[in-house]
Amino acid sequence: MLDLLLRFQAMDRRWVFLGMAISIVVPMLLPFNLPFKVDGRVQDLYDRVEALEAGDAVYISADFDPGSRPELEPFFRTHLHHLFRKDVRVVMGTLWPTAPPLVKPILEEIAGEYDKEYGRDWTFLGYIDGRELAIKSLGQSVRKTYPLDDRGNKTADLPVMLGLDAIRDFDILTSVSAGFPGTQAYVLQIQGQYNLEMASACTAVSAPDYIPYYQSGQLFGLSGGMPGSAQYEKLVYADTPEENRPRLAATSGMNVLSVGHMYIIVLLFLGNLAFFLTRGGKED
Amino acid sequence: MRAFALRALGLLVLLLALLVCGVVAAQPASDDDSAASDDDSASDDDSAASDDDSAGDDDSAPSKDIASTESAEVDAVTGEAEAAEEGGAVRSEQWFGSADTEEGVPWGYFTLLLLILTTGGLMLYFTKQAQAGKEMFIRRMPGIDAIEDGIGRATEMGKPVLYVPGIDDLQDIQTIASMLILGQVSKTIAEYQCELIVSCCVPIVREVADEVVRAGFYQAGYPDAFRPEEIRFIAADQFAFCAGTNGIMLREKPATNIYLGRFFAESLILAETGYLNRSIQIAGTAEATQLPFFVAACDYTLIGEELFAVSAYLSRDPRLVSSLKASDYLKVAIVTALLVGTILASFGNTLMVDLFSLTLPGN
Amino acid sequence: MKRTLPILITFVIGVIMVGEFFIPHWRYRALTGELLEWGIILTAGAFILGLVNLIQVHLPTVVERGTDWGYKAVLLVSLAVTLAMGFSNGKQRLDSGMEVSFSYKWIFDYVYVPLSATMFALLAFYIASAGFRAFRARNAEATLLLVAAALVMFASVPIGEGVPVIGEYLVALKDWTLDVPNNAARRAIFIGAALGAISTGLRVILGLERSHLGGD
Amino acid sequence: MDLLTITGIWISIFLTLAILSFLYDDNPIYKFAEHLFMGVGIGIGTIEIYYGVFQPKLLRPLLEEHRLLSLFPLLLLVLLFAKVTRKHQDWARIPIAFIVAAFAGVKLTGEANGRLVEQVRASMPDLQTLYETNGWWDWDNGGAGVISGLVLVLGLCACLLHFYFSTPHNKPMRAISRIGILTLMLSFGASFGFTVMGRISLAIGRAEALLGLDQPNSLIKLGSMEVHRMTATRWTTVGTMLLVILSIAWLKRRAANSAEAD
Repeated sequence: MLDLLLRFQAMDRRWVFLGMAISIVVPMLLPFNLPFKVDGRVQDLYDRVEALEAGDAVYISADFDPGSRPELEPFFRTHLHHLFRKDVRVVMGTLWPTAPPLVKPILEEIAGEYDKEYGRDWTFLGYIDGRELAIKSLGQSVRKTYPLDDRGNKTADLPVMLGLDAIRDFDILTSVSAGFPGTQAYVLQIQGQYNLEMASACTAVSAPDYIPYYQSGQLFGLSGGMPGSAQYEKLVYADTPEENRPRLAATSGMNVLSVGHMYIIVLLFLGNLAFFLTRGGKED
Repeated sequence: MRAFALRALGLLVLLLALLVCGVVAAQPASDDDSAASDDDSASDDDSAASDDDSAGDDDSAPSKDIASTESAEVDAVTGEAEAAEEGGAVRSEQWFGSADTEEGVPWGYFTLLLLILTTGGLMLYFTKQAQAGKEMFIRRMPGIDAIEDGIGRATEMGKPVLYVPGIDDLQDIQTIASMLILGQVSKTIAEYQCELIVSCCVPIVREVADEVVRAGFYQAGYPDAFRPEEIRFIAADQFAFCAGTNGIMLREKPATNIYLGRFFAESLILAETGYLNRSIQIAGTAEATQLPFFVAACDYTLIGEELFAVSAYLSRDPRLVSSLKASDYLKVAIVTALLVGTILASFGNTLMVDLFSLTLPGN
Repeated sequence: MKRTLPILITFVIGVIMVGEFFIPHWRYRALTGELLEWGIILTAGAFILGLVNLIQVHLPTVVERGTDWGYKAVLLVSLAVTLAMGFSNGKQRLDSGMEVSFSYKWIFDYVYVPLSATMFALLAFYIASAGFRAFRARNAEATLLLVAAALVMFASVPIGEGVPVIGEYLVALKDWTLDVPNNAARRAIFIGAALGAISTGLRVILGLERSHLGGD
Repeated sequence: MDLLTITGIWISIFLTLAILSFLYDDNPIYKFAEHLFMGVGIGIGTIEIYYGVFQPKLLRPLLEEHRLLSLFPLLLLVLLFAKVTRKHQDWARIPIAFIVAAFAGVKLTGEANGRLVEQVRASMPDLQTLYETNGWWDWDNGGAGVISGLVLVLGLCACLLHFYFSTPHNKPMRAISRIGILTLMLSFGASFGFTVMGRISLAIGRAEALLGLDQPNSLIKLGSMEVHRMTATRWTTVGTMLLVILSIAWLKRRAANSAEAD
């Protein structure tokens, strides 16, 4: 037994890689569906968005790039569906240079599905550099930070911006954040200063880091990684019949994630088992 | 005299720049008679923040000037008010605190200002003390013993020590701390007559590491033992650097690996290779996402601030020592506030909570 | 002049920016707003400066056929092509339908997306391998860490949640770990980091830290 | 389906596999993909910076609105670019001082507010109310209750004191420090678990792309044939995989041969 384990450990690590690949691909080819619960952080996020009224305004900071797409794009898409379904005005900008070609087409596509008009119901303001400085500037005035939208129109002239200038004029600020600059920078720079109602969807890596902000009320909701996205999908599409739903990427990913996690846990366990069994004999 | 003239010239240029900027940028409102009287409180704040600085008095001048001149000029340009009025932007007339609390300033703003000023004051005080050569106590951390043991083991085995100073730029505070520790490590290594390999990801860090190690060997009295070719620049790219450093571990089999500095995703790959190599591994970083992997795969890990504390302990660099001391004092104050606050809150008294609140109670 | 003026600028701009937080008056905001604007333009300038540096470093290697010149040529050529397509597509570069011709969006969709997305997917494999071969419960601390990690991994996915009887308690324990000890530890790290940031920031503003201005 | 899109899909599969080939070993195809990644990434960054910052914030105000104030950032920018010359690079210190100071000022208040004052405020629980709502320990609410409230405050204090370096470690300090360390370890464990989750999610995304699961499985025209998109993608993946493996083998052999020849 121990021998086998040790031989296992001594083998080329590429076999472990192969095992990982198999535990991802197999559940993908043979899909199964296990139910999961929604945690309080995502529920709070959903409830607050649900409480919005038609005509309210939401600022989305879409700070992610293709590198974290599987974690955040499902949330992002579902959030847009949710907002447009509630007839909310959507204004979006980004602090990541590689984000616009990814996020703008998605916004355009989903706005199109709801027959929303550019400039009146939604707008994309484009990319702004300057990290914390840009965030501070958004706190003072969105119109000044983005004098022109992505299509070259004057931001101040857009009907969607009526009555909106500083970021606290928006009812909600959502930060879809894959790292820096993102949620943390927003929380530090302007959330406290203007007492903003802010929610965040972040990658799993940053989720434990942002939980204190949720606990302290700096964020009213938090969706972490693929499970967060899947839970949000579950809430938003609860009443939508199966055939009308778009593909729920995070929900279908959850089962694959299950198998992947189990694989890692088993590896951790076996590795440590070998460690403890050999430690007694090898002490010198 | 020359310095004074330059300073004056600089001030003049700045004053001019800020003046123009303030005048043109300000969107004039029709009624701002109250502005003039409020100006004082604004510049009060500026000079309060600069109280700690010796140059404070001549520098608070521009902001004072700008405030008063600005308001005078602004009255003259009244007329082209645009955009914002139908926008929600309510122009605040408040000179301190948050924009929408006309009823009063939340306590948090004062606490915040006080915290900043106290940190600055303590830091300057300790810097002075450190520069005057006063001994300041910093406790010796077990991490230092771990590093020395590691070097000892490498010496016994006749194998080299591998030192990786993270993959960030030289400006990063963690890289600076790592370089300071490297100075001490190289001295010990020279004394033990052991071998040292430094593997760098940034060219400029390699240059500095070269200097630091050279100085360490020199101080230990073995300048001839220093071999610059062992201070290596591997690759500027993260994964290429990682592959290159792994190569060093596999080929040259260092007995001890020391990873101190700022690490990202490569942390676990390095630590795994080192573990399989049966090296003693000592790690340290303030990068919270990478700490778990180091703790799980290394023999000793310096967590977060411990990295800075070790570098302050070893180098006695006044910058690090003073920062460390200042934050130590404030930590005690915060712990006290937390305990007192919890007790008070449990008895229904929200005094402490209000003191740290940036909104007025009830908002 | 070479040192005094930058130090002076650092001081004045730093103090004004600290004031931004405390002074909400619209006049003051007009001033800081303008300075922020300049800061944004300068950060963008710094990115372009990085680009120029990159070309300065790599172009000579390519011209002189130095080590790895082929890869560096790939870098420069792909950079040039992306820039050319970006500027020629102009404002329409992000519009839907652009990807059906060779364009900026085509490059993004079919070259950048797969590369960027795969880069960090590599780490899933490395974590598996390190988990098996290097992550050891060598002492009480590491044991606690690994147990907490296994708990979080297990209870965050449907398989763990669905375990009869104990599944529910495992989820509660996972939430507790995240909400209580994690919260306490993160806050301690935050507070330490904030204190460090305050003293570093003040040192920069007061001109005690001058490393960014280069050597003497 | 037009040729360009088909080429695009093939290229994206090829590049995905090229990066994944690093798992086998460092190899020329990976290096090629990596440099391509850097080049395209910087290119995209530059384009978006031009259209997001320079065009609306500098060129338009100067050229169209004749806003004189915008001459200042222009001047600072010119000074910044003095850095690339050997002779005048000292001038770049002025704009650098500006940026560094602006960031220092903004970060200072941000950190002090968001990570210090707000966090301290939120860490003083009202234990009495906690007891009334959740009791000592509430399984239905993720273990909320008085115990958790105490663990939060005392754990936080212990962690803070663990990072207190100005006193020797006597017995009580060692005990406090130990509690701090254990709290930190629980937190790092959570981090570990979530990082694994994130990395696997990314791998899932790539696997979906390689298996053609990320797009609707519609019928597509390939020349005269009509096939399901998913089938086409999967065959392409398999074919490309073979191609990558063969070319790596060939390149390695060539490198080994030339090394022998030296």
